Amino acid sequence: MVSIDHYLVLATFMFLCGTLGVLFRRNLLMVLMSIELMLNAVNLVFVSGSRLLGNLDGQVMVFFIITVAACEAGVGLAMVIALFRRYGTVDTNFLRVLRG
Amino acid sequence: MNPYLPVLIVLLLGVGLGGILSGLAHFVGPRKPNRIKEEPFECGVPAVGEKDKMSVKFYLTAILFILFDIETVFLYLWAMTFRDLGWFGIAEIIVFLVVLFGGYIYVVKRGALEWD
Amino acid sequence: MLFWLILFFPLLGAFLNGLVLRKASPTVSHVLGAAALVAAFIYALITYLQFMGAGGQAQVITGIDWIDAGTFKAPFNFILDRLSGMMLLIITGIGSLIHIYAGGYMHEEKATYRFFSYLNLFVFMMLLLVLGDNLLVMFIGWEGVGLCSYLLIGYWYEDDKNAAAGMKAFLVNRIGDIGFLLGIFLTFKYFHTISFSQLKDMILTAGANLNGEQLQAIGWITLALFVGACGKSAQMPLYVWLPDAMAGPTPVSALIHAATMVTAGIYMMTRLNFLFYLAPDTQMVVASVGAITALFAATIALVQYDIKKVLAYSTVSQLGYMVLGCGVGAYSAGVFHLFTHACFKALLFLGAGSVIVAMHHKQDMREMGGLRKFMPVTHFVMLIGVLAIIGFPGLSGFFSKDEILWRAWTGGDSYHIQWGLGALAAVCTSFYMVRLLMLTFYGKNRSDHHTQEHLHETSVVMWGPLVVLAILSAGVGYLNVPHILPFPAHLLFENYLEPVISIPPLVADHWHHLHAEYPHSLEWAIMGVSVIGMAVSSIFAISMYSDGFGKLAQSLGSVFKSGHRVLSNKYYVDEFYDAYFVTPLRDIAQFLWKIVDVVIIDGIVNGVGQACMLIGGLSSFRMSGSLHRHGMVMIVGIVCMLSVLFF
Amino acid sequence: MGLTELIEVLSSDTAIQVIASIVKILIVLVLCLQVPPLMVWAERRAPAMMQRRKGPNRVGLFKFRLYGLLQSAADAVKLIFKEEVVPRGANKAVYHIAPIFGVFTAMMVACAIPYGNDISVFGQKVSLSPIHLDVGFLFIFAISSLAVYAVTLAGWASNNKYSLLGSLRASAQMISYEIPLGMSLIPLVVIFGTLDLNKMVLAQSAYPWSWGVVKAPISFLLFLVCMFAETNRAPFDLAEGESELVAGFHTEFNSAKFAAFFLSEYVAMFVLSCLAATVFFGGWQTPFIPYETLLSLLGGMEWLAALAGFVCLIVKAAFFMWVYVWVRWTLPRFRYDQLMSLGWKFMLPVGLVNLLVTTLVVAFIENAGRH
Amino acid sequence: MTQELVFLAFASLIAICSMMVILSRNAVVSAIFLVGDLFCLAGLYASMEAHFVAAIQVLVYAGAIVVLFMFVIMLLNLGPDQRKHLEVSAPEIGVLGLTIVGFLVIGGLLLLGQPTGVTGPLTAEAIDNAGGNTYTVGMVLFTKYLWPFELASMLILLAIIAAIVIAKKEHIKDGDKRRLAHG
Repeated sequence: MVSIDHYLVLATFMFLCGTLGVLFRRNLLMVLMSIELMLNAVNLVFVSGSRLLGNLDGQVMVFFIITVAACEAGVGLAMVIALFRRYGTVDTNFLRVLRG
Repeated sequence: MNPYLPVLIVLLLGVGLGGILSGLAHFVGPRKPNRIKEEPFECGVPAVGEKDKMSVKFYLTAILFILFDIETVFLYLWAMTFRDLGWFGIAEIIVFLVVLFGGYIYVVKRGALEWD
Repeated sequence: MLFWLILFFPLLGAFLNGLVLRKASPTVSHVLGAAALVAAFIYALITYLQFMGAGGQAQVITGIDWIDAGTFKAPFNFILDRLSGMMLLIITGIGSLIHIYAGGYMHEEKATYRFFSYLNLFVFMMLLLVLGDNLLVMFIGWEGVGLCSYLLIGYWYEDDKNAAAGMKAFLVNRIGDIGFLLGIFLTFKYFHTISFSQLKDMILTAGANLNGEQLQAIGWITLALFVGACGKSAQMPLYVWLPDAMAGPTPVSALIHAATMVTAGIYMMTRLNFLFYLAPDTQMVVASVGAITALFAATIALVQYDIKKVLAYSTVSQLGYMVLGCGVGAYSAGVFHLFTHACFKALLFLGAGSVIVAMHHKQDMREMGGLRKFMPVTHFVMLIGVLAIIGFPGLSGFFSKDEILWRAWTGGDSYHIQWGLGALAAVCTSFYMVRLLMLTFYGKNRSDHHTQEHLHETSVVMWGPLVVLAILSAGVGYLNVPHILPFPAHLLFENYLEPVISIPPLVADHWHHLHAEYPHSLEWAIMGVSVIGMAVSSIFAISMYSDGFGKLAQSLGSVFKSGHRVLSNKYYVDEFYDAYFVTPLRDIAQFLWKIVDVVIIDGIVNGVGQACMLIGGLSSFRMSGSLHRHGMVMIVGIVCMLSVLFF
Repeated sequence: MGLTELIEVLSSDTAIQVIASIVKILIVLVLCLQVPPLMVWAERRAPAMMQRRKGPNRVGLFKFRLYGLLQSAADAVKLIFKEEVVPRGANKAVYHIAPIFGVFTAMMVACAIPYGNDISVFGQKVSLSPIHLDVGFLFIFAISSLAVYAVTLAGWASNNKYSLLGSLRASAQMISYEIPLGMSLIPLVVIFGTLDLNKMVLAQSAYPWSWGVVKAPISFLLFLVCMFAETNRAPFDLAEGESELVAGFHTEFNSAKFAAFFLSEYVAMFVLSCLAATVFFGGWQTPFIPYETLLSLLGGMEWLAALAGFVCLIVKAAFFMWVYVWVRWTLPRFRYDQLMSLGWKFMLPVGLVNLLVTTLVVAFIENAGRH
Repeated sequence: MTQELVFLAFASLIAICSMMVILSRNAVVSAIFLVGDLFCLAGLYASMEAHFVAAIQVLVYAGAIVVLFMFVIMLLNLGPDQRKHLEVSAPEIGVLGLTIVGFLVIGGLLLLGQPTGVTGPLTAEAIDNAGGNTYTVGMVLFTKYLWPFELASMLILLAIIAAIVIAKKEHIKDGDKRRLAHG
């Protein structure tokens, strides 16, 4: 029988992948994609939790998270485009405006 | 039987069919590559210039698509339940649509949909 | 549900006028603003009829939760009972008439969207105030109407004087509001609820179980609330803002500063009458303040020349009557006077507005006179208004004012002084109102040639509402005819308000006189005194001002020179406040600003900022600006936190 | 394992269902494979007819020419045996995957169409749509929204700026028209109250006046326009615009890969035609003959009735396929800005208003019916 | 048994795809793996009877959001990353190790702590009886989550406006280009 632990471990793994992507990829687009991975890990937890607990709130949450993810992707990518136009690169090694 | 089993079967068959079609020529057809043949096709004229940067309009279209896509999904959900929600549901969805329509009007006014 | 539409329409009007239709023509904003109110009135009428048809039992309409923190609950609930139902009709009904009228009054203005937006918002806030089922919702409305009043007084804000008047109204009201807030806090502290319906149940059912501490608290609560009422209803010593508030457009004066907002204090006390009954000492204070205010303002009004100022002081004086009514425990009489006053004072203000428009925005009565020929309709309705306010037998003011004076007299020996003050104020009222009428409409016209040429009756948009109000002013008095007069139905209004006014059994003895029987002769006598006083002073005024400022008026003025000067300068109250409150406060504020704020606080803040800059500059070599470095630090932090959480 | 045991296993309920679904899927796949050749033939003969010429009529089997029907078969064989040329600088992996996206999405969607009413096989109720889900409607949208990858990836992988531009145009067009497409079908969900396509067909009954096209005519018109735009067909075929973009996103694809794109495009057209027939024209319902009557006419033989329904659906779909061809040779091509503003500035608001009006009408009618 | 097989198949696919998303050097390839990832997740959702969410996952996530990523990748026309391998500095290796260890610990703890198994009223059968997954989700969304739903529309509105404002700036001053920061 597949228990919720299986799903949680899978979600943790996805989240780990997302985190590592955010931390170690230099391409902003990749960073955003890694964030999508992390969001999906959370979604997985919500859906499996919804099944475990026998209510639909988790699924509704997934719905909202997808909405938020869409908005996040839209605005985030717009910022990537704006950055690219201004600095000609999306490599975070070269984007260090906050440097002290 | 789980209703998703056929989905898996079709997925496998479809990907298999696509894979066969995609790989068929590799095995069946002749292979005599040469430089000229492999040039990207530009009506016989030598390729000039780098790949152009595409207009940001495509991006704007895609972002609008996402946002309205979500709206459509909400609408599907509502269309399923509208009989039981009654006038309350209609009011709810009208508020939702009015807000999004405001965004739509902004988009049109801002000229994000002008292709010129 | 219809009920919500009543609240919704004014809000919608305010929203559309204020935010959407800023570029629309004045006609559009007028029609929109008036339509919102008429719609609200129609729905209010339907709701009211349904409510009364169902027996007129108080009902609580549940709205949304607002504050829900532990035991403190303040939901947006609304109460619909006979009192708020009546207020609903007054606000939306008279409000509609004034909105219609305002279109005519304001039609030369450019940006009327602002005006109508504020006016609609005011009505919404007033409805909140009246309908709210707990003190906090009422407080929102209370502050909301204060805000709208401020905005509307300063409507012509280019003129510094108007802006200052708005500011004054706002600041003086703040003092009252502190009292009101204190009252709310105390109420919650001692009764653990701020809902009117719950409070009422608690007091009336468990009335006997109230312990001494609570009884004492009620005294303070009612006193604090009364301070709030003093601010809003312009009682001594916080009345000073109301005369200055006349700087706003006349419809505003009529709606806000005569008919509705200023009665909020009376409304609040009536809503909480069960509390006030429990605090006889507060009641004594209330009655005294009311009576003193009534006379005080009436005397000032005797010598004013500005037509709106006269009406303003008269409003203060009439509000004093209402407060007196509440103070002697005759809440229904107070509210009844509120009702009739709303009608005739709105009428008088709008009539005065009509005169002002005809006079090209001149308000000085010394330049008027003889307007009867030019403005027959306005003259006629003003005549009715004046007769109503001075208590001419048969018109509304007669019934309502008499009821209050009668109750004051029968309130017991301790209230005879208040009765005396009230009766004296009534005499003054007849004098200055008749003076106003004579100076404005009779005698020779004293205006300059240019103005005279353009004198004409105003448009139907303006005199239409006036006629309606005149009919109301003449007629509504018959809703509460005393027993001694021959009339088919007596004291209808008092019976109507019966369920709202409830004396807690604990103090029933103290207020027994409210229900006691008195000899008719006594009542005749009291009424006679008022009517004779009214008649004498009216005749006196007519003879003095039959042709402008006649010899009699001038000679009287020179004989009582010093008295006249004191009265014209409003007893130097403003100067007194200025010297003893405003100037010291300003000095303290200057000190706080120049020394405490600029030197000490700014010094600390800037110092901290500079220190941060310094430390930041020193440590910024560690700041690579790399997104990933930041992310890593974050992750390390999260992992640490999670470990702490788990172990 | 003996024969008897095998039969026992095979006759268990689950096994019947599984076998039945595999059979159904294979039938649908074979059916889909027939669509492109037939359509190619139709697209050659129809303009020939319109332009008073003969069109291809030579290729035949022995002495039978079959109106040149076998020309398509010959083309297919030729395509498969051609040499494959992968352009230099192309991303090989993506270049090879792109056609797969097209094929499997098209196939999957084709399997979600109800081709007939449920029938009984060995006492088991078997649905005649190979993929039968409660959320069938959403499934179709979800899968067909993946089709855009075929176009995008193909254009990007070929390392050719015209291909890339063509693919961007095509995919922007597809996603733009996905919104009005969805919007045009929501009123139907409101009217029939289900996302299950077979239930929708049942709700429409056999009588044309209760079909979707009568109940939601504006929806149908919107859907019709979206059908053309979604498949990049004339008059919206400017993503291929030969004169500016050579041939759009599949310029660099040849031999069997080109055949794969061809296949997926025509299957997509077929699926949309079937969907139009299902949602707006009563699907497998035989016009004027309710299913029960049909069943009793055929002596209670369910499979015959199902066959009749299947034929009905195919005829209805064939009509729309014909419309595709007809329109292609009738209307001129749009400009790209016209295309976009038609989609966003006209179809979207009209779809919204249509939805609101339909909803209000339905709500009023149902309220009136309740009292 | 079947359930476990399905889970194992999808889970391993998801694991592989997730790793490929962050490991592949080419953004387009990453995006393709992301699509695969999302598709497999939809499969898992479907196996958990969350039909509607599964459909939405494919429709919105795979069919719209990743398309947007694709568009941007093509718009910017980036080549694959130039570096042959990830350049990881010494402190970063420490963080990498710490992160992985931290997640392993969390994963282990999740396995140890048995969930309390509270079972709500809406089991799969109950949902089917109540009118199907889509219908029930809809009812929950439009009644209990009424305000979040309306707020979602505000969020989408803001996203529309923000995206257009940020992306649609036409002119770039030359001075700005010169300020290009170097690492």
